[in-house]
Amino acid sequence: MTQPILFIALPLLATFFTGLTGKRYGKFQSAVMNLALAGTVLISAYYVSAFVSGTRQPYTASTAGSLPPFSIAFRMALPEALTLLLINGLGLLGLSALKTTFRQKGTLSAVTYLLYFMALNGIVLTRDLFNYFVFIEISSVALAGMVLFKESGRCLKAGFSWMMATGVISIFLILSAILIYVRTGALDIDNILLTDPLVLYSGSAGAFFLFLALIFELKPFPANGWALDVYENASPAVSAVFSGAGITAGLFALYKFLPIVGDRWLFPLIIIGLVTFLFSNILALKQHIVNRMLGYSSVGQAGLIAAVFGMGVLSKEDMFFIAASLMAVHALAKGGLFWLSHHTGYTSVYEWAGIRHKPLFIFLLGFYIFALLGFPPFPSFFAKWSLISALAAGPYGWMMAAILLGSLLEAAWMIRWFGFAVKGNEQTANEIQKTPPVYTLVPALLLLGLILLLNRSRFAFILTNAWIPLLFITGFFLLDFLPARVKNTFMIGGLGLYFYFLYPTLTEFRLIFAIIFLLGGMILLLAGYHYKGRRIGFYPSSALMYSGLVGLLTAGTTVEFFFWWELMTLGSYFLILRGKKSLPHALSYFLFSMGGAYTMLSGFGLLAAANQGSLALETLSSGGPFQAVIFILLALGFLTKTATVPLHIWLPGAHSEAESDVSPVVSAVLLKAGVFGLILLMAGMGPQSLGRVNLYTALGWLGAITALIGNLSAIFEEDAKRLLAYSSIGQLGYVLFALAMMNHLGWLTATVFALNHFLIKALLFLAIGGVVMRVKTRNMYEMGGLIKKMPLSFISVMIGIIALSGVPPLTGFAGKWLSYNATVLSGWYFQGVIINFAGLVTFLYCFRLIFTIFLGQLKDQHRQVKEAPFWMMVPQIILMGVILFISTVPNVALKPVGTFLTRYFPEHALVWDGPMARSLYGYWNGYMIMLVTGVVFAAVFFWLFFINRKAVKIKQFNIVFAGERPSRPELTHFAYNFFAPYQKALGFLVAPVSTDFWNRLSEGTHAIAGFIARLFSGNGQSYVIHQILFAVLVFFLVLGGI
Amino acid sequence: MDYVIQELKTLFSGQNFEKKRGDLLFATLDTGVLVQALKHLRDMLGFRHLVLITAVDWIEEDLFQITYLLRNYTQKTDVGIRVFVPRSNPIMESIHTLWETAATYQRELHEMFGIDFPGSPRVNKPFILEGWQEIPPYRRDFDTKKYAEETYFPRPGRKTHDPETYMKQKLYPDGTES
Amino acid sequence: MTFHWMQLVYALVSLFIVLNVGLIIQGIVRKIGARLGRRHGIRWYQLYLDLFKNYAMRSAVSHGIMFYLGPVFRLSGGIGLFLFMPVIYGSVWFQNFSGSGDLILLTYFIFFGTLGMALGAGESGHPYSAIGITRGLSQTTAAEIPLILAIIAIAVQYQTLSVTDIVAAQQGGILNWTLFTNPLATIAALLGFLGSMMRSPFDVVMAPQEIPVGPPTEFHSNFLAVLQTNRAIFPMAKTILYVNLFFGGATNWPVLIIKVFLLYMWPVFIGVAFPRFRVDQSIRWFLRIPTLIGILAILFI
Amino acid sequence: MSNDDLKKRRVIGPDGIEFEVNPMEDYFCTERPHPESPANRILEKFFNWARSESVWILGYGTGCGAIEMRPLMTPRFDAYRFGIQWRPTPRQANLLMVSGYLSVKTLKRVIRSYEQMQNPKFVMALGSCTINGGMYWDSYNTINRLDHYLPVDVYVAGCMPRPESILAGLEELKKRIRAGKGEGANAYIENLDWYKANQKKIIKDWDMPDYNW
Amino acid sequence: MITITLTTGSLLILLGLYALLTRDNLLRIIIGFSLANTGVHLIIVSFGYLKNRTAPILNDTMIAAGPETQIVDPLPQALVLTAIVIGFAITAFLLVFALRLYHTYGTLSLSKLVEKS
Repeated sequence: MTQPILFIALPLLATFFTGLTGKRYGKFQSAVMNLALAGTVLISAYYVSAFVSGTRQPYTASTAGSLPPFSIAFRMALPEALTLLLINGLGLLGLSALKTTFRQKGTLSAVTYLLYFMALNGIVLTRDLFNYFVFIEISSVALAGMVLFKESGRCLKAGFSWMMATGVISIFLILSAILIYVRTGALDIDNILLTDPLVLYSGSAGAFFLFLALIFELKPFPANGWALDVYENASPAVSAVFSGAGITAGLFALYKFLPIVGDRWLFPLIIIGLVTFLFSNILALKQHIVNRMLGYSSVGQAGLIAAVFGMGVLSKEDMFFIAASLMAVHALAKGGLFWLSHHTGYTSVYEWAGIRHKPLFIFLLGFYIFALLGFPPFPSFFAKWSLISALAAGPYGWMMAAILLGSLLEAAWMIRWFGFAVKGNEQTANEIQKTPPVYTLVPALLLLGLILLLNRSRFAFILTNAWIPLLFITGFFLLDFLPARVKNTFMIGGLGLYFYFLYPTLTEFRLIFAIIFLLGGMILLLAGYHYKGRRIGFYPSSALMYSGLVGLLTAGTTVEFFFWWELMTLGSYFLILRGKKSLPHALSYFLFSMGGAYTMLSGFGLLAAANQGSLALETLSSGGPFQAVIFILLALGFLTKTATVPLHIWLPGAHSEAESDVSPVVSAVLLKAGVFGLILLMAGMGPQSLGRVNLYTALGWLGAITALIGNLSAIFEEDAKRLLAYSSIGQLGYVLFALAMMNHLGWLTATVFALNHFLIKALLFLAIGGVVMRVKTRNMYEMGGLIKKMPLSFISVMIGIIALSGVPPLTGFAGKWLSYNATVLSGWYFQGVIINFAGLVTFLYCFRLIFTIFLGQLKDQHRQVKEAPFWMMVPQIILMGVILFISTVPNVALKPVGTFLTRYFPEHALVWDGPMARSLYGYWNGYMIMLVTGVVFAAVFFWLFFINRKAVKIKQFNIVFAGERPSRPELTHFAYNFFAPYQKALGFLVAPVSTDFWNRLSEGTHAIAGFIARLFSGNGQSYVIHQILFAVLVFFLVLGGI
Repeated sequence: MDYVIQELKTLFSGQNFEKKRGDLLFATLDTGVLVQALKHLRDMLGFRHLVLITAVDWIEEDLFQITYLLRNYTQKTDVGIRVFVPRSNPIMESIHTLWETAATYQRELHEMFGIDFPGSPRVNKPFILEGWQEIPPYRRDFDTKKYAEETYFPRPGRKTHDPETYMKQKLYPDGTES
Repeated sequence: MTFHWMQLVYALVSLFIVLNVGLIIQGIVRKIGARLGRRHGIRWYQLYLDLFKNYAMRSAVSHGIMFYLGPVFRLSGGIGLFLFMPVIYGSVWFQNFSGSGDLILLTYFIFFGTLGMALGAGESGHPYSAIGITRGLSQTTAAEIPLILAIIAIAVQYQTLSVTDIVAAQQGGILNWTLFTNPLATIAALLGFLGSMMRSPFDVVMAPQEIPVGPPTEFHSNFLAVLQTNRAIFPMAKTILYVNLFFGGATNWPVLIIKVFLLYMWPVFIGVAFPRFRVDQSIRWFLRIPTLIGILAILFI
Repeated sequence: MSNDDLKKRRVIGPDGIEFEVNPMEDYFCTERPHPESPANRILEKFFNWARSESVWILGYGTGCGAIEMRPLMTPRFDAYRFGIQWRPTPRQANLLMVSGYLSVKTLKRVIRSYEQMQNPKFVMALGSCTINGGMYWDSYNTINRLDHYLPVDVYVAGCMPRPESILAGLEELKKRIRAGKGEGANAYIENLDWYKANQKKIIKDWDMPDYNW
Repeated sequence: MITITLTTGSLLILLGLYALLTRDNLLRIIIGFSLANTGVHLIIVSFGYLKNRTAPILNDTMIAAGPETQIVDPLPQALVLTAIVIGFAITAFLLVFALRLYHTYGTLSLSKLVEKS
């Protein structure tokens, strides 16, 4: 039989015993400490299991056999038990991190640590206001003691400020206790709540002070400088428990005492919480000291959870779920992060590049960061989802906005950190030799456990639908030690099996995209055989991405869709980050993706609200009064993924800096996810207009402009892969334009464009990637004449550009033909003209691509370059085969598409007569075109070959050069600033307007952060002033009638 | 013009300051002061244009004469500065720092006379005579006619005449003059 | 559409006709140009001689496989463009292979040869070739805009993209020609036509003194002969397309030749009257007046 | 354009391996040319007629003769009516027209241009300077007889020849071509060693493969 | 009586906070904190005081008389004891920090401390 008092007694006893054994912290003392905390962990675990299984009922234990107010009451129920498990678990793990400290500092330091946990346990358990005050003070003093574990002046200053601020809080708290007691005659929650609420709440100073004290314990912005100094300066191992366990206890106290404070204070609580969340993350942006950043994050998360407590709209169950998930994830992840920081000993973000070559460190860092950011499959993801959905049901758009904006900012600095760790400048970092000790892994395992625990009831699809893909992903994480080729085989096999099993269940667009995602992925993965060694991290990321992509197809509900969407983003981010110089580009990719995902999330939330909480994707058709808004929000999410102007600036960098076999994947395959989303959205929601603006017309114009800007930017690019990336922007502009037409031909065009883009861009990126691999540069003007060294790559690129530019007889022409027909059909003449002009511009960069790389003069240093690697060529050959096949018999691919499109748009379908397609306006026979062109071409070729059979093969400098001879290849190769006249005439169209806008935005945010950060001077007095001003502000806020 | 002579005389060592015309004067300066003198002429006296640099081979005196011709556009006057360098060791200071065009003249002089201008850009690169292997052709000890006859396959049957007697004969076959 | 072997024969016949017509028309045009400059000018059959001579050159050098394929692409582009076009309206056989595709095929097939030629010229490794191609491509993209506008305008006007149907709609009198039913589109297209004919003021591509003849700098002997063959066929094919679209097509060869000749004179007239544009100037020019006229053409259908 | 560019050089490839580049062999075709025999007699007669009526000129304007070539294009003389045109590139031209004195330096360029023309090709030399050196007969740097370096088909005498005489020279050339005597290209190749010896005698810094393709 | 103690307590708190906020010397800050703490204790005690009642010491007579009408509220008194102890602990801790800061930086001036990093 256990008693809640054990949570106090065990640590106290251990304290006594260790205290008695002298100052030396030896094995015995360590064992005692471990035992005490392990005991509390066990007991709380027992309680959790007992409450969950129902063998025990929640009950209140009083001291000394009497009842409150003359005794202290401890309440034990499931929330308490869970919180205690969390807190004490962290305490137990934290012991290992502090072992060396205890050895140096002696038993007394260990005792401080135990006392801190004793106090936290008390805070959680007690029902008594004054008792709460006592425990708070013990925890504060204990923490101040632990700050001294690290001997530095800064620590001392932080500790002093801390004590000053806590002193003020203690005054507030004790005043509130006595005031409430005076009014109600009770000190314990239950009895206080029994009194008439009117008596309690009527402008009671007690409630006000209590509210302040509770809030201050959570360090609200901007009155939180003292806590941040502690986070920054204390040993990270201390910060870990301070953040993980301390905040959890504080939040629990808030949850517990909030009823006393009363409903009137809920709204201020939300505001304070959200402001704290938002501004903490803004401030964290400007930071580069990891511990302080994590401090801001802790403060911000606490604010968010506090705000959740204040949200009356949430049902009890929802609130419990959201708060519990967020709290648990925060505690474990933050603990894990602080311990990692403790273990590496790095202070600045830039130093974190030192963990570069330690996969386990990287894994843990990523794991905790993405858990904190609310990525699937972590509970925080579902919490965020539920929160946004719940808020969407009411007029709480601003709350949604604040939460999502804050999350975005949080993502910004966290991902930057992660990026620096993985890809930062290596020179600034001392490499770390150790591997992380086991205990840092434990929170990760616990988080994994939480996934199962917390999601069981509400998000059942994880268990029913998602476990195979998740197992697939986990498998690759576990098998990462295998050689790359083995994993590649597994991956290809896995995708093949996936397709085999999925094939019967998929129809229509889902089937097309499954072909692109899975079969396309398989073809592109063949290139992976080229890589030797282990390629750590590549396959887990790919598994994440492919699973995410396929999940989009199988998703039946919005939450499922979003789940996979986020996984896909995550995987692709990791893949892009693998590039050599991809750090900033991966970051901007991720941020844009997150921004898009958050607008999508709000859209889904509104949708669910309009459908009484139904999450099925079919509900897209019934958006209620907010239909247009939902449409815009969701469309924004997808348009970010398809890189539509002005949301396109992430794409060129991200796609070009990725590895040679990643670029084709992210370009050819990944972008289609956005297209699929758009199709889903448009098919689901139908025509939309906002006010008098037809949204589809707007989308059409947007597509046309994107196509033009993307293509124009491509022709001025010196970097081959960036050129292709810009070209992708343009191509997806076509797709958007075609989709927005909302008629049969338009959608057929879009499908053709999407398929073509997949085939061609995969081919080109692979070919160019192979070339780049060999010549080790991406600047086209540094290449030239490579046709002699890489004839196969040349053929790839040639087929690619002929198809890309839409010249008959290859498959690109199908898209052009359809787009003309659709343009005339829908009456979008001017957009159509822009699209076709963009199509012409394609010629320019296509020629540039092939000329400057393969034709012209071969450079000195490339004279011994070999053909691209075999395994890079294999997928290219397959893709070329597919392109030629589809070009010859387009009906094989297009007829089925047209057939099912008639379900959506029965009118104006193409009529197929063998390989001959007839539209309302024209006709086109791909087979015949191929035949005539082929015969003529062959005839002329043989004729020329015959009459010219004696031609002497000469070399590259045997050119007419005005009687001179060329001296160096560089001087004879025209490649730099290739389209100067075009630049002169139309260059103004590609002025980096969007880039400037986004840059200014980010600079502005940083400037704000820098401005606010001046508040935190490190002076305890100013912190106390903040506190008091904050109190005054809250006072007026509430009195002001909010 | 007189003040130019005056200034040159007072500032720089040299001889033969002679006024050829009202707007043209020549002076012979010591090689050591040449650059300073040219700089002075350019910056102080307004002779901003380097018209040419040329050389004369005084084989009898064993000297090369280098002439720098400058022009003042506001006063429409010219100044020629001569310096002498020994044939045996023909080195002259380069003035490409004053006029960039001088580099080309100096390159030409180097090629044609073998006068060296250390530091002048591309001065050693062949200018007109790609692959020339004889002594520089403008030196008077180089026998042009002999070289041409040995090298350029003269077409047989060519007759040469002394112009004076030939023209006399041709114009006044009867031998009567005037 | 079923295939008959006779089609092949007729295709070859029409190809032969158009080759000769092209050579002679261009010879005559140059003669006219010379006469305007008070010269006697070349003989009308001079182009035949040049063609024969070039085919008769004994030696040739090759820069590589694409150097071969460039002219091949170019000539196939020209021949293909011609073969995909209905030449004589109402004739069963002189439709050639126009059943393979419509107007859009023709407008895009124009680029087949251009792109291939660009590749061939690129392989020669001569910088002037590349400069010429960038100029050509840049200018062409701009010149196509009025043409696209005009094509959309007439597609909307006739509700079809089939060239045969467009010609059919223009039968029955001169006033039924697009020239009169849709003058704005015709003007826009004719202005665009100037840009695609490589004549002054849009001939900076070849700029003989500056970048000796541009793309084909390195082409000689038989390669050049093939290009010359194309130069006879390709402008003719393009002109026939315009005749079909805007000038009522033709029901027999003489009418076709007369119309082609007259239309071919249009860029010649402009060419002798105006000096040369730089590329950026011509891009701007195409994007101003002709584009405006094209937009008006669509607005006033 | 220094000769250093043609020396062998060590280059580091993108994969870090160093290797040697020999521009003379790697960048230039070193193959020896071979004579091209004419086609059968009847066809060759037709071809020669076409060649004679379609002479494309590469004008090498070194001296005062360049001035005299221009009037040929004007309405007064109008060489076009004889099928004569100017081409800007040697690859497409048939007739190399050397218009005056040649210094050693320009001769080098003339030889390159000539060798880059395609067989059959003809040379016409204008003015006394190309015939016997003219007024530059004893210059240290000007050649005396062009036919020692290139196979000249027609010399047009004069200092300088007027356009009329150039036209007469062109007529003479046409006659030669039609008579099948315009085989200078083959003659050049057959006697390549002699020509090259002469050329190299004066071009001391010969820095090219023997034949400029 | 209650008014007096309450007022005094409040004044003490304000005074203490004022000192806490304005003084530069660490020791004075700590004293300010102690002052404020004392004020709080005074307030607690004064709230527990009921007029005309006696100390909450239970004996037989008191029980017989019915303690709930005779004695003052005992709870605040119990509370204040705890509060004093805790206040003492905090003050002690502050002093320790001040001492260490002095040892490290050689000054007790807060502004000088902030400047030194």
